[in-house]
Amino acid sequence: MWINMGPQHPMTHGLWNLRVRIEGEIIEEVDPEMGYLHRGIEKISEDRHYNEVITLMDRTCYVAGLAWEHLYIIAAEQALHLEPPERAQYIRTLSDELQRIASHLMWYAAFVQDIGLMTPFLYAMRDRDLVLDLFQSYTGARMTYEYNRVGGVRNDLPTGFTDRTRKVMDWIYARFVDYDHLCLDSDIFHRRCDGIGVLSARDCVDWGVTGPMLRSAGVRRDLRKDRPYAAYDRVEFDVAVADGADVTARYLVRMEEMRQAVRIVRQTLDWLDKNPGPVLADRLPRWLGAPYAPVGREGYLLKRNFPTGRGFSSVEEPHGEAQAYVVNTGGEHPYRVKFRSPVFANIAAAQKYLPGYRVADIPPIMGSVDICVGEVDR
Amino acid sequence: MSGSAPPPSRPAVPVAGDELPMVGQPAVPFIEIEALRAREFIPAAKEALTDMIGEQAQGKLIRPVFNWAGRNSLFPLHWGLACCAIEFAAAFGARWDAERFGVLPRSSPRQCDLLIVNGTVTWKVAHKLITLYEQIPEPKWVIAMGNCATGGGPFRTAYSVVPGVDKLVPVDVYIAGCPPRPEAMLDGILKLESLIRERGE
Amino acid sequence: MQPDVLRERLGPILGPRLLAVEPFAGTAGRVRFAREGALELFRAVRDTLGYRHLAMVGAIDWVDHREVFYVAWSDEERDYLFLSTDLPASDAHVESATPVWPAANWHEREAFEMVDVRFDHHPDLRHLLTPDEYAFHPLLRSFKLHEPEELEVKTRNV
Amino acid sequence: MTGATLYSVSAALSALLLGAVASILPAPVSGWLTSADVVTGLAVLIFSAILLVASMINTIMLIWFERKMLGRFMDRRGAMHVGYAGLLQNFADGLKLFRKNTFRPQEADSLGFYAGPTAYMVTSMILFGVLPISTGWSSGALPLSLLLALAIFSFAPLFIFVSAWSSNNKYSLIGGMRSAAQMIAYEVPILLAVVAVVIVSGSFDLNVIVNEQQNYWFWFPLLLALIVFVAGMLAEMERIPFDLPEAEAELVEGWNTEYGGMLFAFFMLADYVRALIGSILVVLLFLGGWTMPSWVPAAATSFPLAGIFWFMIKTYAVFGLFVWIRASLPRVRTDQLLRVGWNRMIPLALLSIVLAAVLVTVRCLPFLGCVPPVGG
Repeated sequence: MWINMGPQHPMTHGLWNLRVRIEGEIIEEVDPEMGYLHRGIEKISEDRHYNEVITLMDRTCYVAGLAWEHLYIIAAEQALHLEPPERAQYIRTLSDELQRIASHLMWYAAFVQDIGLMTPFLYAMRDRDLVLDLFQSYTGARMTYEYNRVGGVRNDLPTGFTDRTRKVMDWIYARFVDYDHLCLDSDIFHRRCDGIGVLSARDCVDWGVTGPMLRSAGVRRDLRKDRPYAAYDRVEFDVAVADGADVTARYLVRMEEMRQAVRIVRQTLDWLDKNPGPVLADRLPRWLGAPYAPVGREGYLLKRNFPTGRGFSSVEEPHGEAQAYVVNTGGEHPYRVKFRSPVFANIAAAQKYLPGYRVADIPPIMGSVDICVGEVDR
Repeated sequence: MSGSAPPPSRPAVPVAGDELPMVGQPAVPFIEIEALRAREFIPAAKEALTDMIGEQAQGKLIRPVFNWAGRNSLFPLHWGLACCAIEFAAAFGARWDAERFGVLPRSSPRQCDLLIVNGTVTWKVAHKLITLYEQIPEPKWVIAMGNCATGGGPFRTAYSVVPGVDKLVPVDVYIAGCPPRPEAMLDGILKLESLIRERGE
Repeated sequence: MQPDVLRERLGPILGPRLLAVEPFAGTAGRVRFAREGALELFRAVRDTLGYRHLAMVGAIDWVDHREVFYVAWSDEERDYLFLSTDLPASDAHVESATPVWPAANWHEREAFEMVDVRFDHHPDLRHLLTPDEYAFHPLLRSFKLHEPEELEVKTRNV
Repeated sequence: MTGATLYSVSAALSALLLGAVASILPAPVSGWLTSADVVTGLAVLIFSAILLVASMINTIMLIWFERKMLGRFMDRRGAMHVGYAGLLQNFADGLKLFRKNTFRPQEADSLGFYAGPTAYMVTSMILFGVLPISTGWSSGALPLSLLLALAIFSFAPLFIFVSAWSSNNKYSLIGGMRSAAQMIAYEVPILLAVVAVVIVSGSFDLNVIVNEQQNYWFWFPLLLALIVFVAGMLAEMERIPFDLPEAEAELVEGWNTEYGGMLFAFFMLADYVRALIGSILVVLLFLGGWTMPSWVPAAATSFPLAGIFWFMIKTYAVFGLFVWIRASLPRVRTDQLLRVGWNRMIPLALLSIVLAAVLVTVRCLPFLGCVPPVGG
């Protein structure tokens, strides 16, 4: 019997359709159907200025907007041959890690609902709101920030931000214990999550699966360590790894990643306290525009001085490794922008890790994948 | 009856009250005719009953009570489309707690009153959205949450995006924002409540 | 791995089908190859050079020709490798990388619907993101975006 | 606790009403109206109406209680703005569902689609007539009221399955099948746990069972049976952690996916009626029913409605426990649920029967005193 789970289904956490063939309650075959949220971001980007694409990046992955801005910005800066100041690098690192906490809390909220826990959803949303308040205080928005700019970030951190952030981090770090109590101390949680959705390390590599799913299979791979960008080579942290490659292992990896993110945030805050400075490169080409200013008349006059180049970037966003490829053939608009989302590969591998389990296992397994359909469909 | 004569070869469809053929097999089984009669009786009886109760009583007593009930218990469909769905979820979180106003998301469209379109609607999902809207029993309302649902938002030029969900279903309340904050969503729901009160039904 | 090392190791396998190896910012290099040698190159890159992880497959429409690029990651080198091939716009097809990297499946489906590049021997080449009825390929340069009002008029005529 | 009972109150009310009506009517009619049969008949009607309204209001208050309590567990407030502290919220929900358009999917089976929820609702409501609430506040002293109650209680899977099957939806069907399997699996441990109570109290009559608990409540000596009974009741009521038939994550809304409007309200209400009945059964069998704790002063015990007061407090406390469980536990899987039911619950229930038999043989417990002779 084929059943359609989606596009309106409590399990999906987004807009996609999981077609499942079941025999009794056992899954025989799956066929994910994507594209319900395909907005043509790569096409729209071809008509946008380099800084205007950032707006689209927030909406590409709406739970990890700053990470996706960062992804695009690295590639765009490379394509335009620009170098951001060091303070901007640190602010981006800080933003990435705060975003990782917010995104993982959102994942936690959705995941516990999938296994029937209602209370932690509310707890996670409440703590996530604290992190979003921090975002709001320096970017002005809760979810769609438009904060990064080609050549730096839009504005510096407000006064008192670092102290406030430290307080929030202390609070959240203490809350992780409660989250673990609610899940790991429950026998039912282990009965539901242990040993399901197993995807071995070899299959992960074959199917391009990255991020917490890969690390839960025991592979110590993290772009922040292996191919450092921004200020990740100047902060200390450990790569969260777990064994088992099942839902519980992914849970453990994400919880540990949040703890490490708190650690990184504290280090960057210390650095930012000591090192004031510019956050935007001072010699930006005029046509790129200063932070709020649109491209002016001079910009068109300087057209023949446009640089050309290609930029490729790869960052460890909360869901896994994302890549961006920006082709600049000279002009105000990128010629072609291509993004690769980690969730894209993680869902494509569903035909490896779903069959053989029960229908009741689908929500925890797909919940442990941490799906953000916006970045899959783009 | 526009005056033109019915075509002569039209087969006679017997309805309740028509002369029934007495010999041979009746064209329609007897029980169905009885059912037809009963079906005709029910609206007539309803009409008589409505007259009996009178417009006054209905307008002053029954309708306000049901209106109060309807506007105070709006069950939205539990459906996340895009970015706004995250803020939709946040509105049910501890800080905003939309359940204070009796707003309780249900997963089945049959049990909902309210379709909150929280995100970009693409042409691929358009007919599914219409199906869901049609599955919600009357009376029902639609809130277009966010710029994408209102008019396409930043993606309005894209080839795959519906420029505004009001092209597909009738919308009662539009909420601006990209995405709207949870307060804005709650405000939209309260706006809808006052709208229901104003409309009277 | 430096570009000249890459050329040294891939040259014997591909021969003339290896067109060039150029340095590419932030990666090990960019290998340009002729499409006849696609599968051999993929196998060599995966098994000989150790780039086991396929990160992305994409295509670019250069109006006169189309470019298909592959990005692979090696755990040993800790670096990415770009592979790219140019296809004529009139006859854009290349061998599918699915037998070598299963991860290529969805990426190639996406490239097929977006840039109209056919992948031979692909197990399931259908549209991934857009509905099957869409006859156009959005990421071709010839496809222009409309203001929604124009689009509306267009759909009404249909 | 002597004096007014629910039946005597309604009989007096009936006689008063009929007398008033008869005084303005001519002789033959008034004579018939005041005859014993008619008075009794009207008294029964009034009795049922009072019972129905009281139980309905209690059920709706139970929903409010759950929503508020869940809200507190989750750091929020629950319903707030409809009535004082949201007290009228569920009335608004009910009226709204009453007004909604009722419809049937085209491919659904008409008879089953409408009969299922109705029968489910009716069989749940009948139980209120069987269970005693306090001395004199029951519909009748049935010698086998416990068995009757459990028999009616176990009708539910049939109707759930009928409505799930006839709504012609795959999710409903899976939910209905899960529901039937789960309820049947947990009937057995529930009945076995009840046997332990019956052995100790020596009767199937709920009144007698409660009276047996005058000295001490059964929860302490029969703790094992209580645990089995509560777990079984959770499965019967389909509440977390055993709410698989309506598991939201995978089965949309489970077996009531296709139901809307009033039929959905029937399901919702009947679910909470069953939750209330479950709590009442726990109170009656293990927590001493309307008997009061020994520290309550004697003056307070003779207050007319004291028994009902204590009964309701205990019932809501037991339901609060269910809500607490719901707020803090994840959901188990079908096979695990059934395995727990058949492999763990039944042996435990059998063990509790053995313990009860030992208790009856020994007759005396430390701290608690002696059990009265069987059948007393």
